[in-house]
Amino acid sequence: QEAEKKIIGVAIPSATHGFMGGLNWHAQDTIKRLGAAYPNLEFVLSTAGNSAKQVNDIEDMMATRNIDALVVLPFESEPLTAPIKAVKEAGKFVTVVDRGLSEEGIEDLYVAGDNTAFGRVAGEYFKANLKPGAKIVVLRGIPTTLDNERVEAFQKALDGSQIEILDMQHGNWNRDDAFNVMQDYLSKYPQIDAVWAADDDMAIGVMEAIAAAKRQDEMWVIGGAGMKDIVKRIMDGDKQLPVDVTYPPALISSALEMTALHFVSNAPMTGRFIIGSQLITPENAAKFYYPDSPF
Amino acid sequence: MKKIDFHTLGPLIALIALIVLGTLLNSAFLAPANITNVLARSAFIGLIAVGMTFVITAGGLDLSVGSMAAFLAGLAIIAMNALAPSLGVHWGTILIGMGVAILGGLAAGYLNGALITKARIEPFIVTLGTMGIFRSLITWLADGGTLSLDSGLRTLYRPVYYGGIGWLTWPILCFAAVAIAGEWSMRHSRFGRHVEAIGSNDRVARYSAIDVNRVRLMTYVLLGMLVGLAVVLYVPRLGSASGSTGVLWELEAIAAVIIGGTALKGGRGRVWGTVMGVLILSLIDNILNLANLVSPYLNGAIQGVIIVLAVVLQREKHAASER
Amino acid sequence: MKKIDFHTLGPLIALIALIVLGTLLNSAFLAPANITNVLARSAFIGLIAVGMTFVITAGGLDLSVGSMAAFLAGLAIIAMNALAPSLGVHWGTILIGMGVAILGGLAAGYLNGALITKARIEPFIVTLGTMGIFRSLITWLADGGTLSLDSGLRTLYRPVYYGGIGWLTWPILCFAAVAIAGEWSMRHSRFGRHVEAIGSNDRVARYSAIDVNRVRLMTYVLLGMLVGLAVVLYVPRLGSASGSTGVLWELEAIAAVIIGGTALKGGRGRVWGTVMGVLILSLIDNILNLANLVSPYLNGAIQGVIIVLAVVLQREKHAASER
Amino acid sequence: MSVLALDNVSKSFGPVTVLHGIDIALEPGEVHALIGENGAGKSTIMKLLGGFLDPTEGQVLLDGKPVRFASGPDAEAQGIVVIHQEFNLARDLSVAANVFLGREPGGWRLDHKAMQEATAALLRRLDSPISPDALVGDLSVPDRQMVEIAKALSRNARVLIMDEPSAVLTHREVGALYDQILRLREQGVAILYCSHRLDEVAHLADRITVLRDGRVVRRAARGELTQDGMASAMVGRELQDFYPPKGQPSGDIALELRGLSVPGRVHDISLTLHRGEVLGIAGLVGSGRTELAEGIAGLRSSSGEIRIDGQPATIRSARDGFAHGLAYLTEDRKEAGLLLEKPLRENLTLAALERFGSWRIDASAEDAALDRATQDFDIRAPRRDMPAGKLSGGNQQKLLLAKTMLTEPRILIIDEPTRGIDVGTKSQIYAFIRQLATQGLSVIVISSEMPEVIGLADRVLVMREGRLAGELQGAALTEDNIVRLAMGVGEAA
Ligand SMILES: Nc1ncnc2c1ncn2[C@@H]1O[C@H](COP(=O)(O)OP(=O)(O)OP(=O)(O)O)[C@@H](O)[C@H]1O
Ligand SMILES: Nc1ncnc2c1ncn2[C@@H]1O[C@H](COP(=O)(O)OP(=O)(O)OP(=O)(O)O)[C@@H](O)[C@H]1O
Ligand SMILES: [Mg+2]
Ligand SMILES: [Mg+2]
Repeated sequence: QEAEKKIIGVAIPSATHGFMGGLNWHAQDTIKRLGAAYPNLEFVLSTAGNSAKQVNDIEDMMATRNIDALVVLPFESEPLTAPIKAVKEAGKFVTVVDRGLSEEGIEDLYVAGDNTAFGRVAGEYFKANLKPGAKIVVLRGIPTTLDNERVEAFQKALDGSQIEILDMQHGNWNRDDAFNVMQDYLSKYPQIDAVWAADDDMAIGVMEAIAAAKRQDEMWVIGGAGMKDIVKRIMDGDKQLPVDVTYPPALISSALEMTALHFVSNAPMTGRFIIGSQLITPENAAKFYYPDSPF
Repeated sequence: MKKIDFHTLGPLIALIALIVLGTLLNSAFLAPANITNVLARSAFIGLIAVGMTFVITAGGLDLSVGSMAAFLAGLAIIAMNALAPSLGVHWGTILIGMGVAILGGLAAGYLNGALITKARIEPFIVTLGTMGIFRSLITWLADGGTLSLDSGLRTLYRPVYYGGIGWLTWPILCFAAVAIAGEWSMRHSRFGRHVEAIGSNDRVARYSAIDVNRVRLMTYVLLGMLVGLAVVLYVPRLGSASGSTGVLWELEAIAAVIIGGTALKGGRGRVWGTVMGVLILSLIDNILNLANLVSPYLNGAIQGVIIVLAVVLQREKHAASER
Repeated sequence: MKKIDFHTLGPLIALIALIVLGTLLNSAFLAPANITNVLARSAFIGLIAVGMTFVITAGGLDLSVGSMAAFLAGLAIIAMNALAPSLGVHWGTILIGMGVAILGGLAAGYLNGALITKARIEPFIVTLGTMGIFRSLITWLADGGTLSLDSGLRTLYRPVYYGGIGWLTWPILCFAAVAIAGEWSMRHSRFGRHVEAIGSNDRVARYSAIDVNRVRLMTYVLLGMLVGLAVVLYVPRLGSASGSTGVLWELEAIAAVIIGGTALKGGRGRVWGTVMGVLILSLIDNILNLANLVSPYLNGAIQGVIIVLAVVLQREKHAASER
Repeated sequence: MSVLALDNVSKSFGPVTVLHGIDIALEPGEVHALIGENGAGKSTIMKLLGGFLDPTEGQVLLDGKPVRFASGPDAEAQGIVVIHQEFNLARDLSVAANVFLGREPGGWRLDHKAMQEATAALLRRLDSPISPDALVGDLSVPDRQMVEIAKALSRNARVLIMDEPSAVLTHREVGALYDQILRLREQGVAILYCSHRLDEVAHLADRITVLRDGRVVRRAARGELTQDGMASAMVGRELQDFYPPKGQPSGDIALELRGLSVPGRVHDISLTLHRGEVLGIAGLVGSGRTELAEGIAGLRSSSGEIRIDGQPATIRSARDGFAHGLAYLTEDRKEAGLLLEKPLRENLTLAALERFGSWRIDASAEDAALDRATQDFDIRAPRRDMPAGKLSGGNQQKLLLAKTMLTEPRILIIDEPTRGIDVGTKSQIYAFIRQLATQGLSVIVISSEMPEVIGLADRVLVMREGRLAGELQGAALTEDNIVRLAMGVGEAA
């Protein structure tokens, strides 16, 4: 059967930190898989290091690649809203991933993680597992709206727990930066009971700094996202890393698959799909472990 | 303009080669829509790069332009949002926002220039410092997130980026006007002559009764104002500013200037060359989007190779004409 | 070393001022653990900045070092992981990894240097190009993610960063040794003399029977090898490399060199100054983390202000001694 | 047999041929002088001999055998050492480092002590007080020239080629230079010497080759040519009235200094300059003449009072100076005078751009100005769009003069005005300066050539160690008296 050729544009941020790296990998992997499965689908992938470049990419897809659908993980919400709206108005199928647009009802399909839950689940774990009066430090990501959402939710979850947040500095979702910040926390605070690293890459830097200071027994660390190395350590029952909070980079795969299905099946593929953040514990870790992913 | 400038021939050849490549890869490349897109988005870096040509020709450097653009965009948005309730969704409000961007750029450029000429600190250090400062300030103003323009104003303001005369949108017209004025000043005005003299040998310039500090300061002020103008065109495009706005624009602008044949050590300014350089850089991006060449991870590598090749092409010609 | 170099006095004063400030802000600042941390972290940029001092003194520039470091770290990890099954978890494997990093650095530096001296392209463009290329290659090698060293090897290799002689860990010792060797070469070796001569006036150097291209090439090769050495110390720290490793190291290294009093236009190399510059930059970060000064969003602004102030301090002294 | 020779050599730069069939041979133990007008091709011959250029036609003979030097350093390795007309020193390095650049003694570690001692010894031999540790960038122009000479002497030369080594030196340094030249001649070194000072040519040269427009027009042995004979051979016509008649300055005071000091260099100078006067300033190298001039012109910070036309004037920059109608022509033409990579036109008008249009620079007016300047100052440029740095040394100096004059100053301070300018043009320039003075311009001439100050100036001030040592006028204006004042041994009766 000679189906009509459909072109799907995919615009995502470039792999500048671990989570995005994982997302990039899943995107390419899924594209390869879907391309093989559905020969009438063609994918156009672009990655951008900032909003302006992403808007350029989307413009180019419209002007020169004649796409039928756009799957986009907006680098930032506000600046991308109007350009994506223009794509929609040109009659294309639009899937928005992870970061919502600042105007509702533009996209056909929305697939996202839940940043508020991401912060809340972590905060609740801290509240449940620390004594009142415990002291913690926080490493934040790159200053962005989603980082703000996560941190606010985290702080809200701690409300009334008498857990003291000693410090919150930016580790930029980067291992090296997190390592430096954690070293300085350790110099500065004689007592730290736990660390919210808010990202698995940062957690790795943090744990290294703690190990170098030989204070592994004093504190535990919670990262976030669900990186395979971290999941493995939870599976192995590492005391220092009791749990992790998911924010799966694989959500791009779901988005791509659903968009593809829109063209190859008759099932309606619109709506909102929120992939909640879950707590990975030693008990359930096995089901979050993907040894082949680079992330 | 009467004589052909041989140094801009190199970049021109590289540009033509890229256009041919683009056409071969995708027939939509030469479609008016694509050309408008590419030209319009070149305008931001283009305006900045024209100003940067003067700064570099005078022997200076400005690393702060990207952060400055983000900061000015933030300021303009804050100003417009603050005025919107009282003045209403109105062109007046937008004009004030534009004024804020351009005057802010003037002030920011003056700050850089004054630190360099009055406090006599290396331009690299001064602008590295202000780069950090502007970047931090916008992040702080936006509270780590994004500053967005009031949506009513946004709608009103939007045609400044997307509208124009036919396919010649305002950014394209602005860029063309500034490039022509820049080339003219570099070639035919006293200011341009003085800028080249200072970059060539500032001691000779001083002995020739040129007010070296003033001219140098003016190059930074001019660049600041052009950053402001770029912001005036940028805000209607995305309607927002954040800590990631304008990241690495400084590197792109400097690269465009140097690809265009202006020497980093100063003394020889080629505004036409800079325009070519800007277009070359934009086209590389555009062409990478035209075809699924390779893994997107390797885009940066291809970009790097093309930049070096573009300059090799130019240097070969150059060397050949020198013998 | 016998005479006091007046140009390094400025950065030294800035450094002392920062140390005093740090001590006042937090008593933990002078604790041995903190000092070890800061010095050890400085080592990567420090090694690179010492090499960069030679490149800049000879009138060159290298923007690719950060990407090169990431790329070399990736190569070394891939090599060690590949050899681990056959050679086993063994110092031999690690030595081969170290060799890969250093020889890779040599080759990468040679590539930069050859494009600059043989193809005669501006260093800015060449290294901007290779910066993109190396960065892309590591991202591609890591498949967008992170390359991690085999955990057995990791454990074995770890002491190279964390171990040492008492609080003098290996990175600190290495940095000190390279700084001393660098200062010595700049002052007392023919190579250093020729590097300064080339940066000062390359025609004069050529007329003095100095093989200008060879010396220039050597500065890039030296820098490449020092990047390799930095990687040898970096890999055992976190045992991984990714596309975000070494981002902006080039800017930090160049800034350290210039804060240290080496002129960007070349001709006058101050390795001690560079060491001060590196320490100043590390201390600023450390102090900002130790003191809860303001909103962390503003860290960059404070950093910028301190960098400019540090140089003002130095320029004032300098100017005073000139009158 | 000659050590080094050119055999029927021609040289072209692009379409322009600057040397036609030159034969010249240097003998051991002989000083061979090369003279000729500006742009005649002297420096080009020297560069050909020194391996810095390749002949277009003909060949270079070393010990009678044809050679082709790969580069200057290659020739130097064979004992051929060149002192270039243009300085060849790295500003950021010390004197000692420059002297030994490329041949540093020592094994792994440079032998700083040996370099310092050897440099100090060389400078002592030249009777120069420069410290081996000084940075070359901080030295005055004449001091840099002495370093050049020291550098050349430190090479073990079989052939020493000197391109106007004495152009900026005063008689004390020149004396030391002669001593060294004669010593080397004794040792059998072949010396090629180029100068526009015909008295020193007469004094030093065993043999003279005269060049005109790229051709050899005369060869002579010692004593065969008088100075006048040399001049007319060079120029191709008789020269008379070398110095114009002195003028009649008016009583009006154009410039007055009261207690002017430049910190550390010049102390408490008071002087007056009358309208229409040519005032000479003489002194030894390092006596502070340049600093004084730069202090007046606002190029160095100075204290004390400056009055122009009786009114106090504040001059903090060259720009302020120009606003008061005061212009200064620098002795450092390479680093402060001309933009070497820019074309003639842009150099000429740089200081006076306001005169060429308010908004748009009028390029045709500039071209006209260049036409006038090339004529007035006899600037010989093969092409008008060539960079100034490719002009011959003397023509660069003429361009610099033209550039300064274009600002139409009322008070003109010229530092070494005829540095490197040939005799024919010199008299033209003297006449020009005198003519300006007659028209009411006031001129200060700083010169190291004593005949020049004596012949040109109405009145001469002598400086010593940053202070005025005396004033000479009329019959008292003699070389002997200037030397005595400059050296501080008192004025003869
Ligand atoms: N690299 C070059 N390119 C073009 N023309 C040149 C170059 N070098 C020299 N010339 C020209 O060759 C001619 C001879 O120059 P040269 O420097 O030999 O003169 P000179 O006799 O040394 O004069 P002066 O007494 O003024 O120093 C001049 O007209 C000069 O402009
Ligand atoms: N910036 C400086 N730093 C250190 N020494 C300097 C500096 N400028 C000049 N000198 C020294 O000061 C002395 C005076 O130099 P100056 O140029 O005034 O001599 P002059 O009287 O003009 O004689 P001439 O013009 O023949 O050199 C010289 O020995 C010079 O080396
Ligand atoms: Mg000459
Ligand atoms: Mg002088």
